[in-house]
Amino acid sequence: MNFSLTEEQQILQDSAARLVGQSYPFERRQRDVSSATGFDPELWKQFADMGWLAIPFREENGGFGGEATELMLLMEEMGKGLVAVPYLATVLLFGKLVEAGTEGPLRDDLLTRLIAGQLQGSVAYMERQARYTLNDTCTRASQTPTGFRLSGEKTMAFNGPAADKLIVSARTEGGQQDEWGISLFLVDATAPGLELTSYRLMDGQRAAKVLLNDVQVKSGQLVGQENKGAALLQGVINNALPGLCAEALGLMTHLTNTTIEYTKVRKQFAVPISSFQALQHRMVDMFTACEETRSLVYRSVCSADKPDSQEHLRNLHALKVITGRRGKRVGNDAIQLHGGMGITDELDVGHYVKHLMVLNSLFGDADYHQQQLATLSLSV
Amino acid sequence: MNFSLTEEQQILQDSAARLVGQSYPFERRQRDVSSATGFDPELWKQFADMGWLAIPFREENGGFGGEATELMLLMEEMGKGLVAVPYLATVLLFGKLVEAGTEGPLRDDLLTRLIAGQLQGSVAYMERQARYTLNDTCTRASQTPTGFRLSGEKTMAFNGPAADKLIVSARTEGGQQDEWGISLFLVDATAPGLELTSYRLMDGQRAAKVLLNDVQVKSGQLVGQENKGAALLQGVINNALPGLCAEALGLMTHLTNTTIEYTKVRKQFAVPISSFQALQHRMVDMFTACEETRSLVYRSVCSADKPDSQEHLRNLHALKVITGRRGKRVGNDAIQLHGGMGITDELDVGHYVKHLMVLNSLFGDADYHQQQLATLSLSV
Amino acid sequence: MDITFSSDDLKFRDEVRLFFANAAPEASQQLINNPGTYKQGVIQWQKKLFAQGWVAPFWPREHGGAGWSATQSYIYECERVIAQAPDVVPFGLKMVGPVIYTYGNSEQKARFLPGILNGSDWWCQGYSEPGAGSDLAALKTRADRDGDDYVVNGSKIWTTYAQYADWIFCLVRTDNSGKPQQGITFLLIDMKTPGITVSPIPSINGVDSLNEVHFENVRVPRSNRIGEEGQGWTYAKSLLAHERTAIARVADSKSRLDRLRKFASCELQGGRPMIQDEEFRARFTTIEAELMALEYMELRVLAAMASNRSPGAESSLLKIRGTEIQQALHELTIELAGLYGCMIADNDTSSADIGHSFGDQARKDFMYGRAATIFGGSNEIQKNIIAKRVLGL
Amino acid sequence: MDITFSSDDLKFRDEVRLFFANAAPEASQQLINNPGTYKQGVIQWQKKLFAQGWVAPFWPREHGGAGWSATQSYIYECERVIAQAPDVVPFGLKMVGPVIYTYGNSEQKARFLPGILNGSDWWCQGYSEPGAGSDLAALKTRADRDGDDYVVNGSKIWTTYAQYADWIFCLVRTDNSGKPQQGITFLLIDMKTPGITVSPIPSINGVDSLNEVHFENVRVPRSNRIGEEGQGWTYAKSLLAHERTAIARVADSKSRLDRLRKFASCELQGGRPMIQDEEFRARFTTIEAELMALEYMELRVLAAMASNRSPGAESSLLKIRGTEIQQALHELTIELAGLYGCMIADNDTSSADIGHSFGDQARKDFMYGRAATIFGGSNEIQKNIIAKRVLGL
Repeated sequence: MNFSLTEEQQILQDSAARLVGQSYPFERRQRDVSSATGFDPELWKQFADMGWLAIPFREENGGFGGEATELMLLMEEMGKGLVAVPYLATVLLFGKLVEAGTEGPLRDDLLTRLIAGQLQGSVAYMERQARYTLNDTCTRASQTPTGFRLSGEKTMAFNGPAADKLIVSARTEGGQQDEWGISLFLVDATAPGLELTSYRLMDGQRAAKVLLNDVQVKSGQLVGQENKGAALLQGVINNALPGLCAEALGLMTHLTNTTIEYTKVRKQFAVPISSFQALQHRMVDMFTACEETRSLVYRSVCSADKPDSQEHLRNLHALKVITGRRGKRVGNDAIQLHGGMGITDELDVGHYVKHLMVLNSLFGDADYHQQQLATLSLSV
Repeated sequence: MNFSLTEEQQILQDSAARLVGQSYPFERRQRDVSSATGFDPELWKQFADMGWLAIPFREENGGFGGEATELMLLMEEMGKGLVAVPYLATVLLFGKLVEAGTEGPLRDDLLTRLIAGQLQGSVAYMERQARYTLNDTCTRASQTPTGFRLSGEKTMAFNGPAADKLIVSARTEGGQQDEWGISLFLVDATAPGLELTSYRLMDGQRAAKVLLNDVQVKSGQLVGQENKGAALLQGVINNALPGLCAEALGLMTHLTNTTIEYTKVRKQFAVPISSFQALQHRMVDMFTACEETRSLVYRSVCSADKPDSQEHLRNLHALKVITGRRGKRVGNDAIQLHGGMGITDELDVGHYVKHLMVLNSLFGDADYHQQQLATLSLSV
Repeated sequence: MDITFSSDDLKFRDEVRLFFANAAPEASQQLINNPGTYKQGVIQWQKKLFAQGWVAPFWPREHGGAGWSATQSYIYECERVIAQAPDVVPFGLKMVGPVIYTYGNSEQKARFLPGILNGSDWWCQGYSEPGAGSDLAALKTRADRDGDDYVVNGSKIWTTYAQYADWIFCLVRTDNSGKPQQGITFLLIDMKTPGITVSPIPSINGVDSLNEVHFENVRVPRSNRIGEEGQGWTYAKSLLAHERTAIARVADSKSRLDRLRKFASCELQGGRPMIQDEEFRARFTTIEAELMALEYMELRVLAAMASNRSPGAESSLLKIRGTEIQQALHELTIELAGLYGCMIADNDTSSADIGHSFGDQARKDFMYGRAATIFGGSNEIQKNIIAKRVLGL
Repeated sequence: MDITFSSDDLKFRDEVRLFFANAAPEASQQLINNPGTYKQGVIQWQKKLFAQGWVAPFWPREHGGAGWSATQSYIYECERVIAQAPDVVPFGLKMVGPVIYTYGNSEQKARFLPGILNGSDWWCQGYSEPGAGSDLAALKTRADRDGDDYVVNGSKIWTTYAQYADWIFCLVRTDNSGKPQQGITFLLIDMKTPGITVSPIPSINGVDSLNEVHFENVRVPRSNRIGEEGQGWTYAKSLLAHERTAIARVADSKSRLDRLRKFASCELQGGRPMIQDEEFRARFTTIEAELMALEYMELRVLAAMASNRSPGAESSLLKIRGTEIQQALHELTIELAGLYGCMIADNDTSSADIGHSFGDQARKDFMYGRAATIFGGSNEIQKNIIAKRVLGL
């Protein structure tokens, strides 16, 4: 049993913390998210230079061969600094799908450019009627002599506006709710028939609604095996969850610390409000929430080497449940304890809360994952 | 809109409060519940003399014609004093079933004796496998030339050990879960084939497991119409719920007040613990819980004149939900704020909590009623 | 103990229904929903209520009140929810109006009450100050006597819709010598007076409704002072209970609960409407039961007020539970919207473009709704009040 | 970062499994479940552990400890839950033992440690006093020097199983002049000493485990004093963190969760097992997820302790969450039992007579379980500790 870091991991953590602490003030972040793509390409280049875009890829693919621990360390620091980069969309979703679902020169080319920071990706899987279910897919891919023709509508493709390439899920077989029959396709952002409506999310990042009007793809653009796209996508999402929750933990940690500091300087009735016991206990609850979340992040990281085990799946569901529930409470309490200042746009608090809310509803919220957990734990 | 009391209601409330406040110290209560029947026959006689046993019956049946308000007033005071009498079992369940389900000389005889305090009753409807569902009934009533023969087992007949007569539910038709086909029968406590195992509940009251081995009943002992017993019983239970929850409210009110008083005298770190803000806020929550419960008791009392309306049923479910949830929290907090003293048998706190727990699981707990409420409010 | 409606009550209910059927509240509500036409919608609706004589149900008849009973107010609110009609904006009608008719002189009543009633004057509230928050009595904005005027210097914060206001009612400090609650004076200030500047405070829901109002040597005639100098705290305090009662917003929550039920019937997951999702049902009915309790808590307070008993600390209770329920509703609504609760509809893209009907509004409501437990005296302060005044702790 | 088991760990796991398979823990557990044979069961089981060398895993090897790594302790606890084997009683092994081997002199170690290990001495804890509660330092029990003895007068309260105890370890006041924490001395007192009386405190679960212990001119040889006079607070405090860590009882809660799952498979409602009831599932999985977090919080503390870092305020965290989870489990279990959670099985009627298997035990656990958030320093006190020591508030 070992919860300490290797020297290399320690270095990664330190350098990520340094970037956040020294060259990424809140004002810069606000400027970044107000840009057209919602992030600063310079910062993305810096991520590439630091080797952070390579972390989750296998060494034979030019990656760092990093495991869950490295990802956790990086993403927790990104959370602490509220760093606005499309790491999840481009690296963890698009990149990992490319790695798992393509091969040969195509994979080499895409991953090389991606790791060098020269390729942005997006995965368009969500449909309006699906809510958090992955399988509920109406978009159709009909066979053509040379490949497929895609038609349908995807609602929220993260990083869609900046993406050079998208991976789109569509049904090649099966009924609307079936796991079987969903396939993934690599589509160029400029492909004829592809129409993107770009919009902002509450945390400043950009997403796109994607309309597919008879978009033609070649059979070589199939990502993974035909009809087996849902499982592939689910695996990649599961792989991203510990990192995603580590980022949420970083946000929660910042919110807790900033609230503690604020209450020490904020005076009411002639004393710092940190002296009120009711508020002290609320902050203890916030701290406890962070510790619980951290424990489950560690737990999922420790079982990540058995990605298909029941035990790991249980850990992931529990992690999403606790991160979701506790994150919500930490966010609400952080605003409440900042009083009127908490609801201003000026302070960073509200922005941390909003990003936390986005992370917690990504890939299913706490209620959703709790029901999944029940299915695993309480089968009759 | 009127939440004030008539002069007569005020008198009833005052006299009930007087009994509790003056002649029913906690020591007497403890002595009463340690007796074989769990209550003092003298006190029951006093209830009869005060006319309280007559409250819920119609005037033509020798009753007081009291409505939900009178019952609420009496039972809230009983709760405040933790009065141990089988009012629910004998008057509200057995008595009201007799009034609604029998007629002529039988009804006159039974109700006259009951109102005079000379008859104890019990209703045996619960079965082991049923949990909170009323319809789940295995006990059989088979037709005989002169009536019925009852066979089966009932698990928890309140006041069973003291009862002169019992009303037993049994299936004359239908499958185990059907509402249709359940009938109610009046059975003498000394009837051959009837076997009672008496035991205590955590709040000191007595219940009995009832074994029926071919108990013979005449057709005249049918209470209500054949096969329609479940609806009759449900109606009588619904009728008792506002009073039951008013009693719970009385318990909660006492627990809240006694906790407030205790924290004012109890010192730690050289100050009364009532000066700690975290505890103050907990007590505000307790007080709020009482006010919420009171509001829903009033709400159910106000709609009690339309007993079969959806609105009234919604009110009853909401009342059980809130009384159950808030009662639990008030009980837990009362113990917690009394510290070690709270878990001693010597203080009244634990005893109030235990009676509250019994009331809150009677006729379905908060979770059960919440699901019923959902069925009414959220049909598709 | 009953809430049975008398035949007069039932007649009144018909009257209310008729009014709502004719008054086209949805048109005003649509204007109100859009920040650009918000003020117009509010005034339009208020003028209809004024014409009907219903704009200030709780005011005494002699000042233009409707003289409704508690039951009539309850009926009106129930029908208002059904008709999805707007509530009035509280600053004039529920806050400063009662102060003026209770503590103002006859000249002040004649001058200010008509504009409050007919909606021609928009009022805002100048209580909170930067750094003071729920500790109202710590206010520092100074009013110094100079001839027949006060000269006001300082800042007020969290001033809702100050950008629209014709008048502001302010608590200002006229004396520093005693306890913080002493030496506070209640002034009515014309927002057009030189020296007043309003700076908007961008808030986390992306809508600008809050402001900071700065006073630099603002001259206010002494005739705009309510009551005695130094007694402003007393006047304001007597009104806070009313404000808190209003903050509970029971009717609004009932209406939200209805809408939430409808949303959940249409929002699918795995092909099944979310209204069938067990976790949703549990959360919905928890709120529903609590709101049913709150409604009767409010009725009990209304009944007490109708018997001329002032709502005391019970109003703190209403404020706490009311705002908690509002937030639970906001939370469940935004979570029902799933990831669509995170989207922003703006000038470039409408909700319809993105493809979700209530996600954007759910987000705005959720974010701004965080203020409910902070403003009007934070819920923590309300608990302190109950602990002290009701429980004697 | 991993919890991968080494091949040595796996060998150890096999060893543990073999031990449990042979040691018949269920026999001891049955004795423990019955108040009449409780002590016998505890000692029987402890002797088996002692014979195996596993009675005090955390003690240093030179004092008879097993010298386990954190991983080994974790493995042992996991297997213990699976085998449904009892935990040891903490007073000797987890509380006074470490004080004696850390602060006692060699004579005291030789005299007391063997009896603690082999189970021949039953210890109880004399910290709390009537009226002091979680404010430990307010203790008043007096120990006055008289020749080579202390003469002890006063009372201790909430003394668990004092009726069985051979020895009591006490905090007593030897000096009143300084701060309350000063002037406290740590004494070991033979329960057979004249002047000691034990009065049981009937508790709300109907089982007598708590007592008040009275001291009237009880003579205690000075050689029974641990460390310096007046330094008792320091010795006791260093141990409280261990006590709190133990109070979390993660393994016990895991075992309860398993049993609860089984109960829910058999408990029906409307013909359907309660394990399918959506509200039950939601409550169960909430506890499950929280317990999964708690388990890793404990592992992190264990790992820190294995690196010879003392569990600091984290132990307060474990105590808070551990006891809250215990109570949530008790609550869900008694509520699963429905009305049967209200019944009492006693000499006249067994659970089998009444017809429900776990209701009576669920009630006892629930009621006594209320103490978990009160004793060992109430959870409110633990929050104060974290606020001050960790958050710097």
